[in-house]
Amino acid sequence: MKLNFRLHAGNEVQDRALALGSLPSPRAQSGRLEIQAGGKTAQADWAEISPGTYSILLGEHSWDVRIEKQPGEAAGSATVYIVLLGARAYRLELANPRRRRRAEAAGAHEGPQEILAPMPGRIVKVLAAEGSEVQQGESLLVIEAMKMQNEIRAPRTGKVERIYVAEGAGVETGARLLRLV
Amino acid sequence: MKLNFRLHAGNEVQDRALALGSLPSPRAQSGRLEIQAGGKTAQADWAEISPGTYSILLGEHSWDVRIEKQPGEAAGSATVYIVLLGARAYRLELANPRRRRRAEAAGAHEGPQEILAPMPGRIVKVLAAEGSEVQQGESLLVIEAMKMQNEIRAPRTGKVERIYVAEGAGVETGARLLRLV
Amino acid sequence: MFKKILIANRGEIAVRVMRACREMGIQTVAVYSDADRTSLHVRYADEAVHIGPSPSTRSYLRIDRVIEAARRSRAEAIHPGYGFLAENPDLARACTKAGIVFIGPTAEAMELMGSKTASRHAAIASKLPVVPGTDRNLESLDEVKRLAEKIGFPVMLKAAAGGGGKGLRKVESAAELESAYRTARSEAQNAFNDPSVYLEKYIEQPRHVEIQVLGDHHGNLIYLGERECSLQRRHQKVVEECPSPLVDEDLRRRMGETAVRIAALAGYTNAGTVEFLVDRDRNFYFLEMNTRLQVEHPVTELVTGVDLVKAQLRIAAGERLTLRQEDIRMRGWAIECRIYAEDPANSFFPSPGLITYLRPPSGPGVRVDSGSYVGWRVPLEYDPLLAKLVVYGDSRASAIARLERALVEYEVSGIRTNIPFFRSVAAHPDFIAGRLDTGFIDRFLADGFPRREMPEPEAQLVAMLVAALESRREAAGAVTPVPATNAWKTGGRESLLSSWPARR
Amino acid sequence: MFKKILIANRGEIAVRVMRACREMGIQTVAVYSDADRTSLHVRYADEAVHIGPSPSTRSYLRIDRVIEAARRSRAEAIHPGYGFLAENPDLARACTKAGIVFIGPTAEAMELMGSKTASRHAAIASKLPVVPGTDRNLESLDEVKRLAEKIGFPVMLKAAAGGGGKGLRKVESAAELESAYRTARSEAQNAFNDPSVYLEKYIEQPRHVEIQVLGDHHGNLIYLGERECSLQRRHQKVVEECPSPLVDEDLRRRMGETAVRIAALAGYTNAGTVEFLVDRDRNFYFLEMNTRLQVEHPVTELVTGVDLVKAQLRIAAGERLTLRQEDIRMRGWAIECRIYAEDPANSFFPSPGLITYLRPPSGPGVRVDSGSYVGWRVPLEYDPLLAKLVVYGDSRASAIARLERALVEYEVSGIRTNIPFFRSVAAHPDFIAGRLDTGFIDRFLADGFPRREMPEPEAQLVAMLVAALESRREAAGAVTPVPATNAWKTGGRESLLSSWPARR
Repeated sequence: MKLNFRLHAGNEVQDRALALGSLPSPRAQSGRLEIQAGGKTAQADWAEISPGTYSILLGEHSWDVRIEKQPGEAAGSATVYIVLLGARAYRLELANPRRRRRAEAAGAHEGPQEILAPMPGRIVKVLAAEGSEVQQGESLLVIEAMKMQNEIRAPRTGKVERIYVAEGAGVETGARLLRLV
Repeated sequence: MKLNFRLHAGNEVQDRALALGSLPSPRAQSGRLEIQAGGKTAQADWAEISPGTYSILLGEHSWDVRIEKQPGEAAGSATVYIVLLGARAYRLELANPRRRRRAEAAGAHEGPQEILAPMPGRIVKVLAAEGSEVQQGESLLVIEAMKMQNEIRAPRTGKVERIYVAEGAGVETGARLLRLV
Repeated sequence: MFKKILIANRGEIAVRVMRACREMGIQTVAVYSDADRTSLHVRYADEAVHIGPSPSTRSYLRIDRVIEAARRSRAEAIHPGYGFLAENPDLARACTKAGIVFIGPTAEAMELMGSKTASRHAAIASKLPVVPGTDRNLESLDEVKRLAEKIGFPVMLKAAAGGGGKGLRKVESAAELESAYRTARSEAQNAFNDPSVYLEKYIEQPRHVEIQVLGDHHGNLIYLGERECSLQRRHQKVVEECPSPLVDEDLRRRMGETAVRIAALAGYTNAGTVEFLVDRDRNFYFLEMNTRLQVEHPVTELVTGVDLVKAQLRIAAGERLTLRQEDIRMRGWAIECRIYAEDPANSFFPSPGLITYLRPPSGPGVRVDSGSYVGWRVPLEYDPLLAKLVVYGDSRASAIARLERALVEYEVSGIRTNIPFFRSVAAHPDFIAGRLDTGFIDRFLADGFPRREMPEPEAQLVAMLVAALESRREAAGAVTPVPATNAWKTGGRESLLSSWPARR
Repeated sequence: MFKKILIANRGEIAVRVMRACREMGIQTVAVYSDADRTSLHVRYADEAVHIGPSPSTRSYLRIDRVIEAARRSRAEAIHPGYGFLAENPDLARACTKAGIVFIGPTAEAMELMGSKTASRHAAIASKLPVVPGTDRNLESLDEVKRLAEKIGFPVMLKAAAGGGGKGLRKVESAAELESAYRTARSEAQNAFNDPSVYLEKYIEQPRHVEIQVLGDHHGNLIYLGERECSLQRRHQKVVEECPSPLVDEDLRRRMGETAVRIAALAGYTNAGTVEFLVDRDRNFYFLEMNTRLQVEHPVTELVTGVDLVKAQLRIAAGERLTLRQEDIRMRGWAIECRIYAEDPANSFFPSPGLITYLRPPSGPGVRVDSGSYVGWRVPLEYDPLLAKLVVYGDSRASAIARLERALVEYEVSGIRTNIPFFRSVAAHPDFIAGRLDTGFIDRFLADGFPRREMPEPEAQLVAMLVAALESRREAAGAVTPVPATNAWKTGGRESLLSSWPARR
């Protein structure tokens, strides 16, 4: 099978493909894989050490890697990961063709967008009004958690169709905050 | 319900009873209990912190307690625990009436006794022979694990009826080593 | 020495104080709110008194309940930690009234030093260096204008009752002054219930250097070197070190002696910190005094070998300082990072929740002061400081190498932390070269996080492989932290990150 | 400095060496057996070479494979750690032949010092103090008898090729001599494939004190204070400290200078340790030299501030020692406990298996050198050392208080460890008073473990409550580690414990 990745470094973006026989079973905790990328073939010996931590031997090079899935998804319905290799952190998107098709079919990317709470907390301020036009980057509301006030900003220019939360309300991660059209 | 305990301190032994409404569900991770012992009643607020670690508030006294179940069982089929309270370790047996009845019915305590491997390892020496009489404390066999040779001694005087393992064999914890009658 | 004390705090600092007590044979009493029943400080204490519901205004900030808990448990003294009631003179006074020792300075010293304008006034009166500006609240816009012209732009407007970066406003020119004045007053009103603001010269690329002092009740007052605290985000310190790369023997002695003189103005006792701004020409200006133990006290402990918490307890018990100024010798170099439950790849949003895995770093020269453990749910209600990673080496270079090593070892799952962010900081050339100022982190973040470096080919391969392996679970329908459809889009996060420097 | 080195070891010491390398910018190559694929040293290294199946004779002890791994990975040097090949001159020679630097002394120095009789002979020739006895192998029982009478009973019979307490036999009187001689030779034959034994005066309540030395390739040789290693179980050190409570400035200087003279006899380079027995009158006798880094090196590091592993690497790279003898200053006190996977409440039987929970201690003055992590399965095949807990304080009393505090914090689940045993040791009056000798632990264990103290009433209540709570799971049929019926009876364990002191 072939997996399509997009690697980000600031504004630079590179597309890469990784070929491998098949993904190991979700229950497997270690194994060996032959992988191919950029015309090169390598033998990988992998072991899942703890949730999100892997030990990889690529030939005799040892990599202790931590990976964190980011909430939400990138354009084209890819899954976003932050991969930590030693002192360095990289952002990487794994394209998901099935999801992309679904998303395109639904026209989700062009249509309305639900803004979800990126963390649990309390709504201390609602700055936008239903029906108002907002610019990309404009503050929509403020969530307080852990003694910090965190502004939620508009991911794109649009109109606030609906606001689901009121000031003073508590929200969980992923709760719907408002709907942008 | 009432639980019967035996507390050990060297050769000194004391029997105690603990009364409490009922044992919390195995799935509960915290709660409150009224407990009685020695004619006194106390309110206990308990929380299981991690496997074998409990935080207990007895009134406003805070106890962070670690408990380890010992392999095997004591005379009378009690469960043996080592309880760690700060720098101190105590040995404590919890009587199990059901088990005791079963054991008594089977006459297990008086009859033959299977000696089990207290650790995984490799049998490096079998010192006893089938049919031989052994004294309490006599070496029966030697298991090597983690570069250490560990002698397994006779828990009581008796006759070795059967030896289940041969020199060079690997054993797991709890494997039958020999049978004493 | 005390037989039993109460610690009116939570988290890592409560555990830190209790560790000292345990080593000194002092019994400890914890106080806790609903959210903290299984927090480490409750487990660690000999006694624990429940003082209210989760919001700190109804628990940790309730002087009456703290005093009542101390009374009931017969604690002889109260250690306030930092934050919460630590700089509230009313707690000190309530202690005195209840016949309990407050482990800190007197209420009077706290009041004099706690007010920035009062302490500034006192320093000026004693001809000690302060940042050019006003030494009192400004009552009209006219006055602000006149003074700002006199001092010269840029200037800073600051809340008199402020702290933690709230109510701070930099003003570049006379044109901005009116709106800045209004905003600063309104912020000060909201944050501190007091609109008073004052004016200061803005120091370009300032460095924040502070001096640790210790005073006993027998007239002895000494300084224990400096700490460099220039690395700040949102005006909050995130990395501190001792000594400062900027400070030499001579400057240390001059700043130290100034700090001792300032503390003496208030008849200061116990541990305290005198903060200075240092400009590019190494002129130093008194900024304020923190009348408590600082978060970053461990770096001083590692370099001087003095246990500041034990010293606090001894001083409060009436013992004499056994250390004289000439006994304080600095050996080696220490650096601290504040480990927060926040997501550096997602606008540093808070990340409370269950800690599912933890592998703290260790080995030579590594100290972790933590209040967390695996299985503990980091509460939403309190500040996100999980732990402090402190490293020690024989030189700044070796301490930095060790810091990077320790950060790479540090593994936390279940919640997000700023550890990956610190890894990048520790590897940054300006940090390694000691080119620090209070704008460093903002400039650093202007490049975004993760940073703009494409991995080399083998690292790319490994990253893709691990993402592929990790995606096994998702493909199989395992739980994802956020619903996958219509999620809060990454685009939003991106724009937040790139707009970061413009935000306060 | 080297760009890349290979570490021919596993466990905590391999990680310790790699930490130093990472801080110095040196790439690391691990070697590993089948059992160690996910061990921390493999994860920690930049490269990892598989060298064979799990038994160490087929992996970590295979010089050819280690050399081949170094060649293939282009490592410039090999660090042997301790144990395995660390004191095998053949590895040093194979390195030289392969053009690889061996991080340790020369094969010749190792050979001279590795043979107890040869090093003893050399010491006697230079009029340095040794334990009265023979300086060569004894070839007949007659000779043994004659010499034993001359020295006076009790005497010790020791394997010439021995180590780790194997082939040691104390002989109280002439009557026991014949059987002891036979047993000692047979044990020596079995353990070391060499029946040679020699004879020494038995020192009553001896203390085991060792001196750390460092020598470079430019003729500089210094000592870095002593370590007290008197607390031993089965002739294996379990607790070590620096400095020794027995040693004062004068004795330290005399022992240090003797150690340097002994090391100089062999033209010794790199890190080494000269072991002495000290009798009740503080006479010291050279015992043997360990030609490698010691397990207990961290206590010296904490007190002298010298990183011994980094010093080893610099010396091996040909650098000059920058430290002179007068630069070595002792500050404070350090104590180490060796944390083993063994069950102190069950005859100290080994306890390999999966680590399911780990909360290592931390905070001020605590260092943990570990090779383990949660989710790692401690293998059956290797020695049970999991980690070393090392504490540091400004005095022995404060270090002991800290040790007890740290041990109480230390939490490990899934396997058993000797941590509860150390808690009792740290609280023992003789330990606190510094009354240490090599018989301490055996006398301590003669009282049994857990110890003979009935808990006070409230503690009894808590213990019963927790046992009741823990029994919920069992009642519900949860997994118990050992089948519940017909189990290896506790009675057996009890008799083992009470018969303990009689065992070797």
